[in-house]
Amino acid sequence: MKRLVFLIQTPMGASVEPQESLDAVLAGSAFANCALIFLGLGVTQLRRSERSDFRKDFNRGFRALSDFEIDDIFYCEAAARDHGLLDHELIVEARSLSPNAIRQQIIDAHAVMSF
Amino acid sequence: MKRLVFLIQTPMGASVEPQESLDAVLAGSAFANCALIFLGLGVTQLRRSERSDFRKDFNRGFRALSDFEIDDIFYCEAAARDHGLLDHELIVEARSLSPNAIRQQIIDAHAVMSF
Amino acid sequence: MILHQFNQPGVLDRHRQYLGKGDAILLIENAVFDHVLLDELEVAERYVLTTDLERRGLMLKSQAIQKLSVTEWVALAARAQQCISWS
Amino acid sequence: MILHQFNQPGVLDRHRQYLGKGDAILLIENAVFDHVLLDELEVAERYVLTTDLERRGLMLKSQAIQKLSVTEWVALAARAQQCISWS
Amino acid sequence: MQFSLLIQGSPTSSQSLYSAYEFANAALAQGHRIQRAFFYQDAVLIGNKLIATPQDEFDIQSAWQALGKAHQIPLVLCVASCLRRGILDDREAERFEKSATSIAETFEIGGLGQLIDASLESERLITFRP
Amino acid sequence: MQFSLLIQGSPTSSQSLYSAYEFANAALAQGHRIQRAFFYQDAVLIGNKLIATPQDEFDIQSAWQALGKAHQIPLVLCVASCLRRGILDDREAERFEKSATSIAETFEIGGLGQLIDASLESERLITFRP
Repeated sequence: MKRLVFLIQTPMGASVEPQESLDAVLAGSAFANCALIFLGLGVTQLRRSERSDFRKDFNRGFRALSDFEIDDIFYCEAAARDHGLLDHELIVEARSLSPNAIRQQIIDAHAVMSF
Repeated sequence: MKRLVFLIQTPMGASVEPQESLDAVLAGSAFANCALIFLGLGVTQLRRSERSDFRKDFNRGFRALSDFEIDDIFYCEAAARDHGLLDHELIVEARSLSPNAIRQQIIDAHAVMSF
Repeated sequence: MILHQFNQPGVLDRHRQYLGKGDAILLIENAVFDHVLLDELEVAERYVLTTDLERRGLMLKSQAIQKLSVTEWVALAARAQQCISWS
Repeated sequence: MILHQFNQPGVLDRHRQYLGKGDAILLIENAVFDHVLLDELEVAERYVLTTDLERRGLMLKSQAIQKLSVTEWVALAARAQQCISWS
Repeated sequence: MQFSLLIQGSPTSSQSLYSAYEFANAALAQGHRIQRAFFYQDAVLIGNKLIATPQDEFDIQSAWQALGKAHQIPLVLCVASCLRRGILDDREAERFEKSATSIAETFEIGGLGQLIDASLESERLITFRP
Repeated sequence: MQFSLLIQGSPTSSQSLYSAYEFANAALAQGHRIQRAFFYQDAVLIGNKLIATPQDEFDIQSAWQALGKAHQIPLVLCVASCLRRGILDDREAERFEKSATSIAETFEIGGLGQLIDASLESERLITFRP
């Protein structure tokens, strides 16, 4: 199976983009080996929140990832540090990657989509 | 006549927002004493450009300001410095204001609209 | 008093020069990601919208910053001489 | 070679850590306002889209940065192993 | 106190329609008045009757319609912004020879004069940026 | 070479539809192929037939339609994005009991599978961010 990498850069909260990017990843999982990488402001999507009144409940959205057998969920360690994201706050099991390792993920992919 | 201040913060180029903010100012001039203040990335709207293929021709848009007798066109001196905007590049006659003077314009206005 | 509202991250710094003594700053929407940057802006009252913090799973760290309900936001806007939205 | 495209101002700094030696950076749309920031990114080939510079009335100051036509952009994208859009 | 709202952001890519909705609700609950909500730029997209919000999501369009009806708040979509974005009432559809209308009930199409009037006649104008 | 385009930004608040259009034109002029243009998120707003672009402005919708026709490029609007934003074809209008359709000719509505297929089957995928 070809490898698709999804780079997630949009912050959690204001727009429907986080949800629409997740939809794209789920669609990808049927045809490809998919990896999700959260970086920049995108790491804020990984922080669990108790209030999801306006946008769709993200706890549920992220749970779907494992239902679709998407296990390669990564985040940029530098971006997580910048945004004070702590391990115990994570909404889903995700592994931290160095910027270099992220670069390697990009190189090894068949295609990369940015959100 | 009441005083309306329009704060213009949107950069020139990508969106129709510069044009739509100009339309609001022109509409305001019929009912109020209007001032335009360009600041932040908004000062980039004041730079004359020779290429206006996608968005409406801004040279024309700005000429309309004097037709509507809007003379209070200001820009933030600090923002102009940040963006390397030089006097001879200005698309329209505009006066520079210090951040303090801009604050005073805001205080003296009946209402302030941001774009 | 001017109420300065911010709704985008990364723009607080660009507009801090327009703040005056006794003004109020309110962070809403994605600007709440910048709440830690409020610490140094001692010239103004500093507020963050509670609901928007909660939506993003964030908690305030500094004692100097106050959380604001939407009801309190309305009261603050009514008390302000002018409400400005920066972005 | 990875082609890193930027279309927003103010984000170059956030993503520079993903640049590798021999990569290319291209500024388009409102990212062209940041063209002066390219000077220090010597690790990569540095390009700015000419049409987007012209639309904003900008001129390049540095010799180290190259202007690119849309045709050349296509060629650069074809030459790249991967094209990434950052924002 | 009399407020007016200037709302500029898109329903999908910004939070501005949600923030303004919360603000309006809280203001009304405290006995303030909302003189007018003026939807400008991408915010006019809220007035498209063809939107089909997924059932498990908050329906911001219906929320605004209910608020407007309950408190007689004029919900004004800027006509120029609407034309650019394909939000048409009968009159505009006819004028531009378009085959359908798309404006949702409770919203009305109006000119920029209504924004200027709101800014001049109300005590506070709150801008909700994209 | 075979390119596919993923376009995400709104026609009014971003330049992405314009940049992608220029890119596609230049690629075709050099003998490359555009396998598919996939419009996602706010970019689907380009497919609203009710848009009335002011006469003195570049009509980006017509430009895309002409390009799609001339080079047989599928212009695919994501169905989920369309529903949220009120871009409907006959089938969706009927399914959601809406009174009108709004999709402009030359555009077609399709699923996310078409984006995934484009990314897997073309040699370069170029993303045009909002």
